[in-house]
Amino acid sequence: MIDDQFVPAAFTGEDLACHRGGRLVFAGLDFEVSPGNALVLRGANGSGKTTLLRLMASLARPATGTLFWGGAVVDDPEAHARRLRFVGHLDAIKLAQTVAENLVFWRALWCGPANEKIVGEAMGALGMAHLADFPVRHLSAGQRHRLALARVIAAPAPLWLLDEPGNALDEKSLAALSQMITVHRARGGMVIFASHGAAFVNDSETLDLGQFAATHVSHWSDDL
Amino acid sequence: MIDDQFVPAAFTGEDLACHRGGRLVFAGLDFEVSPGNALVLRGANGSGKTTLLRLMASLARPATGTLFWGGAVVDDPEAHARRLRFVGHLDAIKLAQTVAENLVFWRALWCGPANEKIVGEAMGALGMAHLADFPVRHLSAGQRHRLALARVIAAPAPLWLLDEPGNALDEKSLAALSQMITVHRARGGMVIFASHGAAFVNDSETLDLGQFAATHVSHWSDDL
Amino acid sequence: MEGFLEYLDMGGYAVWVWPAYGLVTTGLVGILAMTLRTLKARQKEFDELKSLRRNPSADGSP
Amino acid sequence: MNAFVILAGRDLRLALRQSGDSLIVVAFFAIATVLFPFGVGPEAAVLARIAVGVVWVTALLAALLSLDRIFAMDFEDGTLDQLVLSGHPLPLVVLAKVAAHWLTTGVPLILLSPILAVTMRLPAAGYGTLILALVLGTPTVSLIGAVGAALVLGTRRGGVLLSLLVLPLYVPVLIFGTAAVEAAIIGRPTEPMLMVLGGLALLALTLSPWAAGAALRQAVE
Amino acid sequence: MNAFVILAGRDLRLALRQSGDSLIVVAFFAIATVLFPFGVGPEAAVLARIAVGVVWVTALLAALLSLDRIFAMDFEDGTLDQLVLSGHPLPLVVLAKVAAHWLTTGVPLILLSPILAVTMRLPAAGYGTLILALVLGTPTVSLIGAVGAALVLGTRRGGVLLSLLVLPLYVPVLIFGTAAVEAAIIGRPTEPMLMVLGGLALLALTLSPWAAGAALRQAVE
Amino acid sequence: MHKFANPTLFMRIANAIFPWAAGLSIVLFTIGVPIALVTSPPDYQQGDTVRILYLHVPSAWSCMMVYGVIASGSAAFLIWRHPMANLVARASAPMGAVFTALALMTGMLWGEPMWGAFWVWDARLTSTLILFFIYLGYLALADAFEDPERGDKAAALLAVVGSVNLPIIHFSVEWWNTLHQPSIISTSGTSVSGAMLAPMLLMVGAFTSYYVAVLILGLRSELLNAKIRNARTSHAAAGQAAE
Ligand code: HEM
Ligand SMILES: Nc1ncnc2c1ncn2[C@@H]1O[C@H](COP(=O)(O)OP(=O)(O)OP(=O)(O)O)[C@@H](O)[C@H]1O
Ligand SMILES: Nc1ncnc2c1ncn2[C@@H]1O[C@H](COP(=O)(O)OP(=O)(O)OP(=O)(O)O)[C@@H](O)[C@H]1O
Ligand SMILES: [Mg+2]
Ligand SMILES: [Mg+2]
Repeated sequence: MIDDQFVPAAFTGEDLACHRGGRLVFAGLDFEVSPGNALVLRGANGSGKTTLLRLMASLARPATGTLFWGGAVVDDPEAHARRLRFVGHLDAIKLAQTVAENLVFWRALWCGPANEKIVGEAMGALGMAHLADFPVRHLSAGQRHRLALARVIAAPAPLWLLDEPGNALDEKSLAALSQMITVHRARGGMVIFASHGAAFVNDSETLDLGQFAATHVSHWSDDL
Repeated sequence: MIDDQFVPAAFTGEDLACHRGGRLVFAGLDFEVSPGNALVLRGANGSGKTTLLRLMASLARPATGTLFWGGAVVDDPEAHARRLRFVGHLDAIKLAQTVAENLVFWRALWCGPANEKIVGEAMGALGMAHLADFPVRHLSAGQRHRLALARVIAAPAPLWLLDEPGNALDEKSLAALSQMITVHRARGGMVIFASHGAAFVNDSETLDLGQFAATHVSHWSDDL
Repeated sequence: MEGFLEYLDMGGYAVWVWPAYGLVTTGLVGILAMTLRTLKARQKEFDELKSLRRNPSADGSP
Repeated sequence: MNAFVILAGRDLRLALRQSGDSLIVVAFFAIATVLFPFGVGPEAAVLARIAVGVVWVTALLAALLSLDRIFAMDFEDGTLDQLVLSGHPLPLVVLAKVAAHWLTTGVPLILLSPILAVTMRLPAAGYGTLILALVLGTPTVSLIGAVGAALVLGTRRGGVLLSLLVLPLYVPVLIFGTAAVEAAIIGRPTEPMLMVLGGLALLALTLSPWAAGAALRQAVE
Repeated sequence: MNAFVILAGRDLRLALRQSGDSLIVVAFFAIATVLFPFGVGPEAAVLARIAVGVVWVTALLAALLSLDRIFAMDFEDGTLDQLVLSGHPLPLVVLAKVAAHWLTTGVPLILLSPILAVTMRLPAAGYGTLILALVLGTPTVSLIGAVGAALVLGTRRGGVLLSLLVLPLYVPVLIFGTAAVEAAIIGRPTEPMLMVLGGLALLALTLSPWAAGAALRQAVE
Repeated sequence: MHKFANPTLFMRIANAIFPWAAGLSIVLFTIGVPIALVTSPPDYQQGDTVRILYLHVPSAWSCMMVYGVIASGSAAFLIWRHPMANLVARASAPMGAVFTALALMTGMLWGEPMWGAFWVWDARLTSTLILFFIYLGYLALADAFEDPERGDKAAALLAVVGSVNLPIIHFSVEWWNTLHQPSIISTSGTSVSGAMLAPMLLMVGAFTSYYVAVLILGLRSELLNAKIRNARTSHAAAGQAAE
């Protein structure tokens, strides 16, 4: 039912600030992504990339500031959730299921009837087609992460929020990731992702979270 | 008591093969590391890097083949364990403890009496000194991984086995990792680590696990 | 016939005696059948593997 | 509705295949009940006297055991984040998970209870009512437990808190559940108690999905 | 020896601070025992008759609840790998963890048991022996449980299996534990039963660290 | 192939025994069942229910004997790493569980007419019930791992731990039972009269030889399974080496 709701629109945030554990992680942060664009979040460990992504997914609420979708305030978390796919540090994978079962479940839950073909394509796009009937418990670290990424293809949505998507991936998988982002953007999709490593995406904007750090403790100045 | 047992010696393996879940992951694998050297394990996701590291740590037993330490067969897992530090995909960190408590515990368990100074140095080397009294629960992904790495410095041992040590690290932390490996090698220490990314270690040998793959199912040929 | 019926009645204890014999028969025959079935399946799989082995492609194996 | 089936279906399949949450409950229930005679002695009269109580109490404890994990596993592996992002109303998600929990723990408990009642020498007149009372009572147990389980997510003392929160709420179910069976044994009408059990179930059904849903949303924040 | 203190010390601190494993056990024990009067009715005579049994059975179940996690958490977060690599003999590691488990679950149980015995109307003559029997019996419970917990690591059905494996092995402890208290109540000598309990504890102490250590090593492989 | 030299010898002996065991079992059943069911007289006290005894005692005997086999096989596997010992244990377990279930069920079917209750907390009944739980635990554990080798080792450890415990459990339960003696009827006093002895011994022999015969079938099957696994992996390795 949601399958055809692939309606991208500009996604922006104004004056965002966020607390974690009683500490202000960042403040005064603005961002903007238009259909077809990509935004890379950069910043040292602990600078708040994960926090910001969860906030964009409406999993967390900002201390101050507002999110907008196509100019309208994002105020219904359920409606907002339907527009996005989030891949976090945690894989949300059940070890006892096979690769295909995991994908079919999320596809069905997010986009109504499970479509065999698209699930197969998603596995193919990340080089997992031959692992379809493998129990996830038997997968290596990188294979598990690829499964989490395949989910995003199996259940299309205009906005992708990916937390360090390149982690644990080998070269070919990185290329596949880059490719799937390109295809998504060509359709008008948007991607926001956190990354430390080399840029595997062309033509993206960068948001450095170091700039918005609310507390100015440098992790390094005093130690190295 | 073990603190001063920092006695490096050549670490080699001959004709190693390993099963996982009834499948042969690799076979006929030889390797050699001499004091002061580094060996990088490379290979696609699922090629057996993690498996090989666990085998080198004597956490797993090879299907065939033998490990040697200074020419002698490694047959006492407990004695072998005292020569090495292993950092795996899993952090072995208790979320309820603070950073310093975590380090002090492992230092005490592995090397006898906990030494405040060396623990402080270990945190400093990875830029975590200011986080000493932070509960681990409040750390970001990269900070947790750094804590796991700091453990290796807090409790010295001649052989380091690191599974994708660069994962989730920001640039400065990568530099710190590279620096800690250099220092370790200068003392005669040995490092074996798995990595997909850019080489952050100079002058290392590489072992490509793709060569020893026992099953020739290419993950890619039929899918991409 | 009378005698047979009386025999079947087991002195009034038919409800207990016959189910006991029935259960034991089921148990013993069941486990024999299961063993034979897996044995046959595995034999078949093994024979298939063996014929695969005779293929020239695997000739290089020791 | 569709999401309900998908979610409950997955939890059912997982329970059957993986964690054995349902089996643990049944095994626990069976073995716990079998342990009592060792504790109180084998005299039939004593056992019969306490049979209903033991079966009900162990059933509650067994359910509590598995409730602990109803959301916790999803919380720890990130699945809960994704469920919150599924775009479906959270009370529906809760209801689906509770349904799966009841099917995998409540139902096996109900099926096993007559056998255990035999070993505990429950008088024959009590069996029908025991089953009926369990059918009406166990959904309430799962529903109330889900609220507790959602509330304690991410707290450091999840398990304790859960038992502290939830067990007192189970007292009414326990009282009317045992009273119904005892009434049946001495031949008095059981309808009043069964009606109360049904009422409790309805109340729990209307309130607890909302409460649990709210608790889940704040757990992921 | 040093490693023993370090390991047990950490587990103790973690238990007190974090998971509330010890508190859940105590809470479970308390609530379960309190539920029984609701289940079997408040007659003092019946309660007194079953008091010992109920206290012992719930104590066993409560211990089982926390045993589930004694190695599982370490297994899941990679700590077990590091413990195996600590260079210390695994039986020592097991012993340290069991000691911590007993201190955080067995001891609170023992301390709580007289209070619960009051609510269950245990005759006064039984208190001293109840505590003594628990002191001798609960270490055996932790030791045997550790073997089971190590065996089920990495299985798909950890919890169920654990109860299935371990509860039958608890029967002797239960029998002699309750028998001792009952002997005390009717004024007969309790020493023989207590001696048996002590003997069981010694046997468990000598055998189970080795069995659990072997199980742990093959769990990380 | 040296790995299977030992199993080969083992299986040669087993295969030699098989026809004898199978034949003996068939003969004993064909003689024993008619005697048990038809020609033997009803007991003067228990009437025709005594015929259940001719099933009950052999089942009870077999379930204990089979546990003994499992425990020794597992110990041999753990100590000498003898693979066949493990296979013997693994193949015996399902049969042992079935024998235990049969002993319990026939015992219950006997108990109802004799004592008026399906279940009493008699010492022997209770120990048998616990033995049944231990069998279930063994089977469940052996099956619970993705990696078959881990299942073998864990189950073997459990069987050994169980064999240390079973005598203790049995002793405790017996003692517990005498403690509560006045209230229940004990089976241990039941005397076996001469007329009952013959069919009972015949049936015990029949059950035992049946077990041996089916065990050998099970061993063949387990061995094939091990060979298939081995062939799979070494085949893959050979394929790799050839390239
Ligand atoms: C669930 C119920 C029962 C179980 C689990 C059970 C279990 C056993 C066991 C383990 C044995 C030992 C076999 C041996 O020593 O080789 C046995 C033997 C025997 N049982 Fe049962 N039993 C049950 C019910 C009964 C009942 C109801 C009776 C009769 C009143 C009975 C009469 C006997 C007799 C006569 C023997 C063999 C003679 C002897 O060794 O004393 N059993 N049973
Ligand atoms: N527990 C397990 N049971 C069965 N098979 C496993 C298990 N763990 C890993 N495998 C299999 O063993 C192979 C090697 O896995 P391993 O984790 O060593 O790969 P890796 O090289 O470390 O990959 P990555 O780069 O993704 O971390 C994989 O193909 C995987 O499917
Ligand atoms: N659950 C939490 N409770 C309290 N503070 C937290 C929590 N999670 C994270 N923090 C704090 O919030 C800050 C931002 O964390 P976040 O995880 O967003 O960083 P990140 O930029 O994603 O880092 P990394 O690159 O290591 O993943 C960190 O300094 C961390 O200490
Ligand atoms: Mg992060
Ligand atoms: Mg790996």
